[in-house]
Amino acid sequence: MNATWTNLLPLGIVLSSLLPGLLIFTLREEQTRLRVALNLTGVLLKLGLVGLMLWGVARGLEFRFSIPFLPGGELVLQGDALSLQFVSLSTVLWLATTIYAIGYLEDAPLRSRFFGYFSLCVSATVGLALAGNLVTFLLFYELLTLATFPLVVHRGTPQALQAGRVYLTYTLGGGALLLMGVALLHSLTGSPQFSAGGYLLPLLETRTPSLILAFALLVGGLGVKAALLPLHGWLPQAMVAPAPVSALLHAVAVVKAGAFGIVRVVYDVYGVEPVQALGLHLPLLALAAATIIYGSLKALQQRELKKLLAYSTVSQVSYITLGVALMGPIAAVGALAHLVHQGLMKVTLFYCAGNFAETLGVHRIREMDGIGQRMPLTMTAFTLAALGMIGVPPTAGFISKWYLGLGALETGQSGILLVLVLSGLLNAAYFLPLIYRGWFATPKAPWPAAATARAGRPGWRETHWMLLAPTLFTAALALLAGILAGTGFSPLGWSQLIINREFDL
Amino acid sequence: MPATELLLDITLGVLLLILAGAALHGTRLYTGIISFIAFGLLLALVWARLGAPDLALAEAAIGAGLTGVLLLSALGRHADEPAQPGSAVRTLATLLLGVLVLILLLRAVLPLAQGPQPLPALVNSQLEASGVSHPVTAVLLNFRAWDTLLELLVLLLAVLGVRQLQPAGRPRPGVWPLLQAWSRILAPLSVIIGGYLLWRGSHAPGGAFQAGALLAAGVVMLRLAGLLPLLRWENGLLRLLVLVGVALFLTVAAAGAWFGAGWLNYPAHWSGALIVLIEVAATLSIAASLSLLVVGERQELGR
Amino acid sequence: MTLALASLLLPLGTALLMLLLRLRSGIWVIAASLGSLLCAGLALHEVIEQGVQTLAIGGWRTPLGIRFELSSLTAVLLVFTAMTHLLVAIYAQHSRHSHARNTDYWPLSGLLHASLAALWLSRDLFNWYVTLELLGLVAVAMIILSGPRAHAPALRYLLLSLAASLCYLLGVALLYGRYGVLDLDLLAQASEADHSTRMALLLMTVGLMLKAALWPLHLWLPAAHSSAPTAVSALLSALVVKGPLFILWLLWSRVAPVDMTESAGLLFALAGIVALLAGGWAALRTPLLKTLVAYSTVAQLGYALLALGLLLRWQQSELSVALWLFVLAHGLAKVSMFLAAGEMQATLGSKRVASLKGATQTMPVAMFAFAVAGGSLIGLPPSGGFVAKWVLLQPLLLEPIHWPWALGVLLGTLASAAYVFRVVALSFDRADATPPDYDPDPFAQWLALLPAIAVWGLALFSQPLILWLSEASG
Amino acid sequence: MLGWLSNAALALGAFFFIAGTLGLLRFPDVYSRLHAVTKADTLGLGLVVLGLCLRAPSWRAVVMMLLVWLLVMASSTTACQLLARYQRERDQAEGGDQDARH
Amino acid sequence: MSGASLYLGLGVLLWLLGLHGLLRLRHPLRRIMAINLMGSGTFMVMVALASRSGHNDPVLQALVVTGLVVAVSATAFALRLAVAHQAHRSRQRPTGEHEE
Repeated sequence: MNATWTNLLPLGIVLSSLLPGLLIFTLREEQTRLRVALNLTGVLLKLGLVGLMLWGVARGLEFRFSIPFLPGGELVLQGDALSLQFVSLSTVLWLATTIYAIGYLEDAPLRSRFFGYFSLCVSATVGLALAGNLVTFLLFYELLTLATFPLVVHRGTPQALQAGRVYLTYTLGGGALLLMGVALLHSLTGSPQFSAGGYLLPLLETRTPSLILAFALLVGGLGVKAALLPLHGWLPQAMVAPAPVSALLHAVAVVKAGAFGIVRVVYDVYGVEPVQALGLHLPLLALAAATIIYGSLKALQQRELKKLLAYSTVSQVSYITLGVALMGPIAAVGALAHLVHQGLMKVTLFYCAGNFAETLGVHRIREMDGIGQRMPLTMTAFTLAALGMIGVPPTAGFISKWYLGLGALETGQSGILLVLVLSGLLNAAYFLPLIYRGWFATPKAPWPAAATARAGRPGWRETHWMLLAPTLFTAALALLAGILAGTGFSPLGWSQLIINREFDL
Repeated sequence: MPATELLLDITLGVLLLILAGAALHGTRLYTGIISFIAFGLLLALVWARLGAPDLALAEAAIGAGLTGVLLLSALGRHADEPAQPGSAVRTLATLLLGVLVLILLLRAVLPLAQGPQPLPALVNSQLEASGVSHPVTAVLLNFRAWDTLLELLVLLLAVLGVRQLQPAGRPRPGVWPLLQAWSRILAPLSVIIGGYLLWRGSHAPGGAFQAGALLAAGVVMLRLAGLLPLLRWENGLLRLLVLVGVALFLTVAAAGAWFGAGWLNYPAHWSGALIVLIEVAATLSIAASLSLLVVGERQELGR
Repeated sequence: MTLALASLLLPLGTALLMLLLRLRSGIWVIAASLGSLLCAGLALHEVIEQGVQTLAIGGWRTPLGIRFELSSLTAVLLVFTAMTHLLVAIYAQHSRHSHARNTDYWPLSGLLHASLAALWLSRDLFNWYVTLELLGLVAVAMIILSGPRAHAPALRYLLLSLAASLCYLLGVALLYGRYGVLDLDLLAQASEADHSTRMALLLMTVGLMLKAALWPLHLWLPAAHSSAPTAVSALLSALVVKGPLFILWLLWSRVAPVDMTESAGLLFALAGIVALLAGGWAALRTPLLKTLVAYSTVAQLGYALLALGLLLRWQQSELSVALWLFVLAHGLAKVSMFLAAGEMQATLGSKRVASLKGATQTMPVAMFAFAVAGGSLIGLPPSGGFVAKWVLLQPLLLEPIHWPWALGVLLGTLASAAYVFRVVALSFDRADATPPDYDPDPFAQWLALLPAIAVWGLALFSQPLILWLSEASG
Repeated sequence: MLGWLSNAALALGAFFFIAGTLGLLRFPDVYSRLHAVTKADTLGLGLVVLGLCLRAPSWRAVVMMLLVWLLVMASSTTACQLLARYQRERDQAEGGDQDARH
Repeated sequence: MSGASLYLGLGVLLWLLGLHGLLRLRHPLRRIMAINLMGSGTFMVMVALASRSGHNDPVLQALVVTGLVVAVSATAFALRLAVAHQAHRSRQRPTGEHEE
């Protein structure tokens, strides 16, 4: 391993949040300024390194870091196009969420522990994204579970502990399944590098039962985090965690890790032809479609805002699995684009939910009447993101749903088109009443003008600036991702680049 | 096989079984212990019958003597517990299982009566190189000296274990002059016989363990007669006595490893003298350890 | 070989010296275990260079004398024993809660170290009997260090240990009666599958399983290991139960004739799976913290038993690497877990698991050590437990007919995850955290964290480790 | 002639041993049992030793056996004395004071 | 030769008797005696094997001597431990009733 800078950059990206995190653990509670400084340096450093890598990859450089780990399977961190998309998404959102979390936990207890585990989570997510082979992916997948658990139970209340226990049973079970799957594949072929067309083609005839079982195990293990139908139970319960945790982790980092894993397994381990040859894409397709419909239906029945958003995440993430399972290039572009778009939109929605809860103590949907007059800016961000989720042009959501629809038509799966349309209607069914309540309904009681310490008059001072700025920033990003979809550096453009390389169009 | 020897073996065997049964399942614990001591003595007879005089000596001194004293002193502390209600079904089941296991074991053991035995010939061939003429002592202190070193460690460990128990002091019974007079006669006798056994070990049955046990019996006798002063653990001599056996053996072994021909490898013409030296040290430490084990007080074992 | 002997003699000499001069400070034992660690390390280096070395003690060749063999596995075990003793000695000396300081703990730990080294090195059946007896007595003597309440479990342990040694001795007598030799390799050449050999091996296996607390015969372990002082229970769980396992492995993989190993392998593997589940279930239900950690020892030995069983069943000797990786990873993890549990129990003032509420606030470092060690027991990457399970799974998953065994390993993982996270989840409960009655001892907690970190990163060091362990499987 | 004499001595010795054991089993209280065992066994042993001396191969063995006989005789008498004394003490403790006076 | 096999059988029987006693009995002293019986049984098997072929096998006799010393030191330790345990228990419950 010659220690040139191209080798050390991936490691640098992972360490840039790991080292500050470990330092934050040792800080005492009252050293807030030092903690904030550490946090921000970690974030900006990572952003810079990711930018550098983006610039490098665009110039065709090869970034690969590897150390011996297991016999036949090294620990490989590699910056290819797909991993970069997910890394840049999580880094940007980590910046926004860190600022949001600092504002959100102004004088809460145990912040050193919170931010320590927070940075560990992001390092695990980034490591997972940069993983170069299945063994490294498994390592960071399990570390992600361990790092997120303390955040879910951060409040330490009995409900939080109960949610934590449920979370653990699901994710550890999933982790064990993934371990079995990866071990099975490793026993057949060792753990070679992720390659565009997958490396299991030669084994197709001789080892079919093993490959089918391995695929089932891998999808089962990843499905837990991607909240596929039978394994999604932990997500709504994990909403008891503080808002920044639900925002970054349960809308972006953890859930996307599962979806990203499924993308890696289908494209870079099995490859499209073997999956079609084994007929594995049909059950996956059915599962994804069922999850989409189920998630939207459950969201309809929710009375609490965060539970509603949780179920909408369950259904939205399955769009990605749907796109992948359609096996077509256009659907794949839609899926990868949706991976980014959904992240941006969902994180905005969770920020708004956090603002409502933190500023006005609004948790249930009934209490949202006329909240637009009191917090217009947050409500506009909420509306923008909600419209994006429904798929109204020109938002990002529309772009990805559009490509998914085209992909469904391209591969002749017209039934899936019906599913997409139905889910769009269901999204509208549970988001539009919220928007109507927020803007047009009259508040039951006049909003307390200067009730809490964070209070302020509607407009720029409606809540703490650290809560408002990230919300607006991500809402704007979601909008820009939709409007500037055509350009090269937008999520859609980047997905197109990945899929061209994947399907070698 | 002349009939009388078979008759002797059978009677010995039956007697042993009766005594063992009485020891375990006798109603009163006191009779159990007495029959256990008798069992030990009879066992010494069996070892002599099977042509193992070293063992007969050791069994009589250690097995019946010291263990008997320990059991009787332990009996003093234990209230006699009520007999266990044995249910018929359980005894029948255990009987059946016992018979089954016995048959399995017998089928495994009996054909061994004619197994190959290369080692005795090998021992005799190497005997004169070992520095002693009695084969058992040669094996114990030269061919398998490492076992003996570890075994002295086991004895030391037992003493250390008893040290942790902080044994309560023994209530002083009224000491009769007769007992004191008799132990004054017996003690020197046991020293003489112990010394003789030790010296004899190099060319005939005897040796460190039997001599040590005999000396320990003498010490126990003196202690029970109240003639022996309490030798506190703080006193360097007592500690030295307990440790001298292992320590000397270890230094000889280590010296052999670094200067001489190898680990536990006695230099050729020195081996006889070294073995005797080790035997003397071993006897002293065995005597001290066994007496501490049997009659050690809190002060002697000390904290 | 002289280095290995030095690694054995140093602790033995120090122990005797401390007894003779009535020294009570732990510095001597720390120095001795450090020296012994150095010698063991150099011995390992020497073995890697020149391969397996043997020593006929006293110059007498095997049928008559006793033979020492230093293979790379033995050297790794010597290093592991010395390292554990060094760590626990530092804990016993510097931790405020360890009441082993001015007791006989020091000479006893030196003797334990020496008898373990004697066991690893020896290849003679009767010599193993004496070393097993030594281990049993040292363990009991150390258990009763914690006062009269430990007498009952210590007595039961002593009686069962003596009975087990006599079972083993009867087996040795049968083998000697049948083949006339006591050395392992001579027996390996001469052994045939007849009734006497089968009975002898059965007797020896029952004795060894009782002493190693392997599943059906493990009932004495929880009471004995939880009533011992913290430092002692760490040594017992990490090392003492591994000695008989070493003999069991050598016996079955070298001496036992081939057609006997098939059926025995199946029984061992099944016993291993049941041990995982039964140990896990018992650990999940016990209200006491140290008993939980003791039951986890019984469960984790199930993994080693499973590896041994499959190794014998398919005659695949590379599975022995998985067996010894489990032993090493479990040893390190168990030392850290017992030290952390002991610290928490002493500081929070209660033996119960329920008193760990809010432990992440009151004793963050100890709880972190417990969780990291638990992570290795579960087998989360990149820990040592993960590498061991990985090496075990590879041959299992290759052929579809072996998949049920992989299912057993999966169940074992979930069982160990259940009881580890039962404690970890409880410790995040901030509702009514148990306040420590006096300030916790930070040094001891960081010390407990050290082996946990070592076992957590073991995977990064697994390449050379697997190389050393695989050579010895011949 | 010597052979016949030693067999007779051995037989007589065995007879006394059996008598002693019978006494041990049949007699009512401790003192009489002690009396029987000590007397009969010592005499029995003396006769057995006499019988064996007649057969003994060398004078050294004869001396050894006589020493053994001497030691056993001394130890059995002392043991009998101690046991009787111990028993008397226990009887006094239980029997209260009426027979303690004499 | 049949003398050796008689004692072999007797040794195994004693070993089994001791094992049965250890498992069935509850009183510590009786259990310790049971273990001694097991030991004696094992040693009898070994000595019987030693005396199989005319001249005795010194190695086995040496092993039994070692085994005997190990047995007696372990028994002494077990007995003292049983006495200490009993003394501790009676100190805790002076009324002296034994529920074991």
